[in-house]
Amino acid sequence: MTTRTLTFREAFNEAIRLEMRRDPTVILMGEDIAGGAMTHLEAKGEEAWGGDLGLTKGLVQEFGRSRVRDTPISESAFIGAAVGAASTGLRPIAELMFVDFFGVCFDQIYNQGAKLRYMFGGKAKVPMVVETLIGGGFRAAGQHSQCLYSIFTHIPGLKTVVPSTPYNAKGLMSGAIRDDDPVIYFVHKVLLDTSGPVPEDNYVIPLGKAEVARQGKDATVVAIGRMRLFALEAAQELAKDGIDVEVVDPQSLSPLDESTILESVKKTHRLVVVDEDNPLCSMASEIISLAARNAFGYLDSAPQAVTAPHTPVPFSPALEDVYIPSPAKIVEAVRAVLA
Amino acid sequence: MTTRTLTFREAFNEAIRLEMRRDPTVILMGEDIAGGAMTHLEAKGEEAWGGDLGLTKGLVQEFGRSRVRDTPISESAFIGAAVGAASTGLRPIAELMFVDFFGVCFDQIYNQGAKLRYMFGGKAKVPMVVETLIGGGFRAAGQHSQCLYSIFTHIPGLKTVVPSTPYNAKGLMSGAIRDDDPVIYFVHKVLLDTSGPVPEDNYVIPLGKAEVARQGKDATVVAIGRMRLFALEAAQELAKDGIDVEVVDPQSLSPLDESTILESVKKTHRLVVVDEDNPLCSMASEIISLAARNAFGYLDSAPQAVTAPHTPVPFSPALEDVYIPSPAKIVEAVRAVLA
Amino acid sequence: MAEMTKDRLLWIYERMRLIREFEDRAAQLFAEGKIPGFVHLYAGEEAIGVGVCANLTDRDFITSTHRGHGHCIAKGVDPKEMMAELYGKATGSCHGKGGSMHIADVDRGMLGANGIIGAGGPLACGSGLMAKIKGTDQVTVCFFGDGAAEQGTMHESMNLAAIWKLPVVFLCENNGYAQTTPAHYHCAAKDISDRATAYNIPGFSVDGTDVFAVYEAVSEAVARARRGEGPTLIECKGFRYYGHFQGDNMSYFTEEEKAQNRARDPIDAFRKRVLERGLLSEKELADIDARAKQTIDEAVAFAEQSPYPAPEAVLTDVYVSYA
Amino acid sequence: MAEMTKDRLLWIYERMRLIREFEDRAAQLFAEGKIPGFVHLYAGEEAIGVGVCANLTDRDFITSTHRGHGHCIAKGVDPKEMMAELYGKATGSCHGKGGSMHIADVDRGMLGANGIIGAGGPLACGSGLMAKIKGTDQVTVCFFGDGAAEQGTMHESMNLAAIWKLPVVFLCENNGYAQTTPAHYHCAAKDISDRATAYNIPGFSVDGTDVFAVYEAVSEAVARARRGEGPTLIECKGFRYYGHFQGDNMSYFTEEEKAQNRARDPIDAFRKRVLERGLLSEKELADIDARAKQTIDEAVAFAEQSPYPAPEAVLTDVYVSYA
Ligand SMILES: Cc1ncc(C[n+]2csc(CCOP(=O)(O)OP(=O)(O)O)c2C)c(N)n1
Ligand SMILES: Cc1ncc(C[n+]2csc(CCOP(=O)(O)OP(=O)(O)O)c2C)c(N)n1
Ligand SMILES: [Mg+2]
Ligand SMILES: [Mg+2]
Repeated sequence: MTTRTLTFREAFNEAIRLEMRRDPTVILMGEDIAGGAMTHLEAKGEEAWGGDLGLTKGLVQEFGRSRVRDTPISESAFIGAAVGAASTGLRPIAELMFVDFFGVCFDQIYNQGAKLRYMFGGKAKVPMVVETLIGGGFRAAGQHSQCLYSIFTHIPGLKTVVPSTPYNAKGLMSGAIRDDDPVIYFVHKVLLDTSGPVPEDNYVIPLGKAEVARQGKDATVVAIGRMRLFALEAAQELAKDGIDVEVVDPQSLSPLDESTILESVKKTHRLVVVDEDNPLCSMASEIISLAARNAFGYLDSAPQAVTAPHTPVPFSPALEDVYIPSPAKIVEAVRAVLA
Repeated sequence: MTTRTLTFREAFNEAIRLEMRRDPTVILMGEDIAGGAMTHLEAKGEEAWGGDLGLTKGLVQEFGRSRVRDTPISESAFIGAAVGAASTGLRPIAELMFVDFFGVCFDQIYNQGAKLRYMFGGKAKVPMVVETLIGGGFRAAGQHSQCLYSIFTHIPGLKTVVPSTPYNAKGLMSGAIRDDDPVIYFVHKVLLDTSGPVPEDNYVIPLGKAEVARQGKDATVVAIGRMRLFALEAAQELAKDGIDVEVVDPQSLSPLDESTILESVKKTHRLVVVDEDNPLCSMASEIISLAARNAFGYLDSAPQAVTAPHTPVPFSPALEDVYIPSPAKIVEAVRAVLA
Repeated sequence: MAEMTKDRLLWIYERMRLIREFEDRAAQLFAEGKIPGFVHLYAGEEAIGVGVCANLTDRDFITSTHRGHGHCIAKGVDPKEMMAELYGKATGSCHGKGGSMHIADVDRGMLGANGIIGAGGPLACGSGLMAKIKGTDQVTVCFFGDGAAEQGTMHESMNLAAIWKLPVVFLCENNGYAQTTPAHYHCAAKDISDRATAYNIPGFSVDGTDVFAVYEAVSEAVARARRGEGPTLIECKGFRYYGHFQGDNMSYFTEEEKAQNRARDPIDAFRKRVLERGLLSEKELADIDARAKQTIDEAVAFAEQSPYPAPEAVLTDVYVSYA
Repeated sequence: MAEMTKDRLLWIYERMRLIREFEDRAAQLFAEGKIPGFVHLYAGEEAIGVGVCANLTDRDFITSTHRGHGHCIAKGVDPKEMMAELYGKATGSCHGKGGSMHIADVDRGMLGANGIIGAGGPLACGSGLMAKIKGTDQVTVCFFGDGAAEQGTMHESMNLAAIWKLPVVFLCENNGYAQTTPAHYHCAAKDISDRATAYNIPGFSVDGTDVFAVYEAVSEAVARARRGEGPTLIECKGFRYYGHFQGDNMSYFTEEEKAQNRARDPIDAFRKRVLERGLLSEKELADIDARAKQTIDEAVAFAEQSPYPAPEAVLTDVYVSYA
């Protein structure tokens, strides 16, 4: 299979394109993903933006306005419509522009999409994907920079994936679209312009599989989404001092690949979890609790969490740069678990 | 001070009544809390229900329809109105009938109420209380039986309290109403008819203070809300075998009284956390992570979590009784951490 | 009503009687402590659910509410499975996992009772969107209450259905109350159907105790939906006999009001009309009464005799697969 | 407009010029990379914010949107602090923690720009409720866009304000687009003001480029609110000159449309009118132009020279107290 270098944005877009070609029941809905009703643009075979950050660019031209739909600013209505359509025969993808907006529509995701199957005694299936932007770094302030995936992971009936590279962005999206359960797919804004090798053909990364991004023997660093990149930077830094870090990227948070994480901890006996989300009831706490409950005897030191503080995301670059976990803080934490 | 035996419901109601007498800026809003616009009832000095489970009974008669308001089924509007009123000079209490409904109005709680102060650089104050029903046991099924307090605890800017007895129900409500930050007050349905001693006068239990509900030396059981009662039952059971359990009730989840929990763990060297909420990214995981990070050297065995499974709440009594953590499961977990 | 066949008249009467019988029995069983949880009864509103569903095929969809028993029976869900579900038995429509507030039968187009007010609006847009994209002629009726009309989801759903011309009928069951709160308090609009103006769609109010009026209004709206012309908002004004849920003392009802309601009984009204016009005979109606009673007797017996789900069932049906 | 004093005319012109100057400068500074984040400019809509706030005192409230600079200036927020906030400096309105989307000045009744569409509706009900319960005569104006009109919160808020007769004016700024999506696509209603029918309140649409028309419509609505008669819905139809946010290529605007917009410039229209009628002189207007430019020059200098917040500031202002 030929492999090219693509940006994360291109890889994400390609996965949706290939799945929409493969399966006519896959549709896409969201705000400004198709460019309104702009006849002058349609005439030119263009859309306005293809989504705020261009994730869906070009899809309306190939698949048309029936399968690729602009929505009003009515997240409850169109995400709920995705649930209703999924339980009656389509495989909708709904774009929740920024995850920060989940507060206006969460009922349709967590009480409807996530629970219909269980409440109906298994007599419904809700194959849908909600893809949404997360994370800081854009100076977008408190209501456009959150992660919040811990909240979705808390909910039984939802699956959650957090890609970190162009390669897994594509494979996890194909996996999410083909999955028969509702999947929330979290895209970190800052990753969109990162690039890497991506095979041309349509491949699937199964949900629930972690990736060991770097083999190491001295300490395990579990790093989610963009934090994987920072963890790898930190590992390089530490390698200079002969400290050999293993970096595990969960890729899916629910289901979580517990065995890969636990095996690594049992091998290295030290654990640091890096999570850009706020700390309380977070994925970081979940993974540390997982290790404490299931690998207690293997741990040689107290695990450490490197997370954002328990505060909203500040606007000022001077503050946001302090807010987001950094390679330096990861280095510090690894040294601490090794001390 | 004279002390009477009151039900949890009465104690809760009394706290609001005393605070509304004390401070004319305290108001109350919610669905069916005052009895609609029922002139024939008003004539009789009655309201219809005083809230679905009677929590606010009698308040409209004493304080009138201006300060005690029925709302339409518009949670975003009236909880958001509480935020707006709080930031302009009132101290509103809003009843979110069941916490399960937070999905239709969470934005006003978590992006507005919780963040205004921070986003405005400290130039706003949002003194409000959202009181809401949680928990299983009523055969109310998947959309009327959840706990979800871990989600609110995750959010910076919110405070969360989970009372467990008539005594702390009253004191924590007074504390919540006088607090200058937004407080979410979670009431477990099944506790409403439990009774206990409650002082007549108006007292405050400060947020952020845990209570050691039972002193013990062999193992620490941290139990939230209704689970405190089950933990005490389990402790009695274990005492028969000479196992001396310490039961810690956090009372507040955010702020969490970390030192009381850690001191107990450092004393007993064993930890079980009991939480009726779902397990992933839960308070149970948070508290286990807290101990693993800060009392690692003191732990003699792997901590255990006793929680609901990662499933929605089932309707059938035959299933719900299996779903909810039980004293028996707590006993089992304590034996496990002592094994 | 001229064009209504006798079979349809018989079907309508049977469904209304089945609902009434089911609900009266459920009230009893709840009082006896045999049915747990929150139970919201439909008695008094039979003409709405039945008048609506008389216009639908098995392939059409409905989204329902917390007060869903009547919608289920009108849409053809098996009363046996329904009653077993109320008991929390393994043989129930949802194998005991959902209970009264979540009875569903997706294969029969019943997309579920719902515990969340206003949640059916978006779901109805979804089945409507499916039909539109696949090019089928399936219509979805979204039942919602007067109280639900104040929930933001209903506003968003009616606007979305209107701009996308989705084959959806928004059917507001205005029984005068949201729990204890009267519609004239919680709703600013004169008539809830006035809100059609906000979406530039047809909207009208009809007598929800007159099954013929409901039937006619809905048949027009369903035809419009099938023609691809988009949604309609219909408000049916009626009442409920029982409390909001079982256990409600109903102190907010005046005696006058209760008397007025009894005088407007939708089943009595139907009987009077078909007998006066000689469309059905006393005997035909009596046979249906007997059959309905027997069906519900059997449903209760079935529920009583059915086993509870096995404890392990707590863990199943959360996901199709969970690696 | 007859009854408008000269001082008011001068105030209106000055505010409109200040907004235009602020926005044009912000656009430049963003292009130069000096202002980070999402910046939504108000240029073209000056007549709305200013025509509205000309009816308000410092004690009245407004809730704003993501496009809030114009509302802030019209309500009297200091442009220095605003510009410093856009830079993320410690001297900003929010000490650099909020940025463009969260500028607020609660003491001056500006309850905050808001990053969440439709979030201002409920907040406006809240300040309105406070005024009603405390018995003050304070009015709240809730600004929201055409796109926000499709958010459930606006429906809930208008209904709540109507049944409680809250002193709130719902002011829809219909600039024709929600990001790239035209109002004629996302909105089913003919006019957004038609939605007043849904709440049985007065509603009308006015030309949002005519500050006098906006002023008059709002003064009537504010008077009604102060009389305790409840809310009004006013739709102001206008346009924006810049893209949705800075960086937007605006490919969805046709050249014709841009030309039409330029021909409707609200500031030019005001100048033409007051000069024709001899209400203000070229000199008076020129003085204001100069002052406005100077004020913004000073604001930029202030922002440039101000320090960034100290790193520790990340942790403060989350709670009043956190034991
Ligand atoms: C979002 C939400 N808010 C509140 C409730 C609690 N609740 C259940 S039924 C009900 C009243 C519904 O009134 P209406 O829509 O008129 O239906 P009716 O009961 O009259 O059939 C309320 C407030 C809920 N289930 N969901
Ligand atoms: C709940 C929510 N959904 C989506 C967005 C993203 N968003 C920001 S501005 C905007 C368009 C708003 O349009 P309109 O209300 O007309 O205001 P305008 O930008 O035209 O002033 C959208 C969709 C948001 N901020 N909040
Ligand atoms: Mg009703
Ligand atoms: Mg707009």
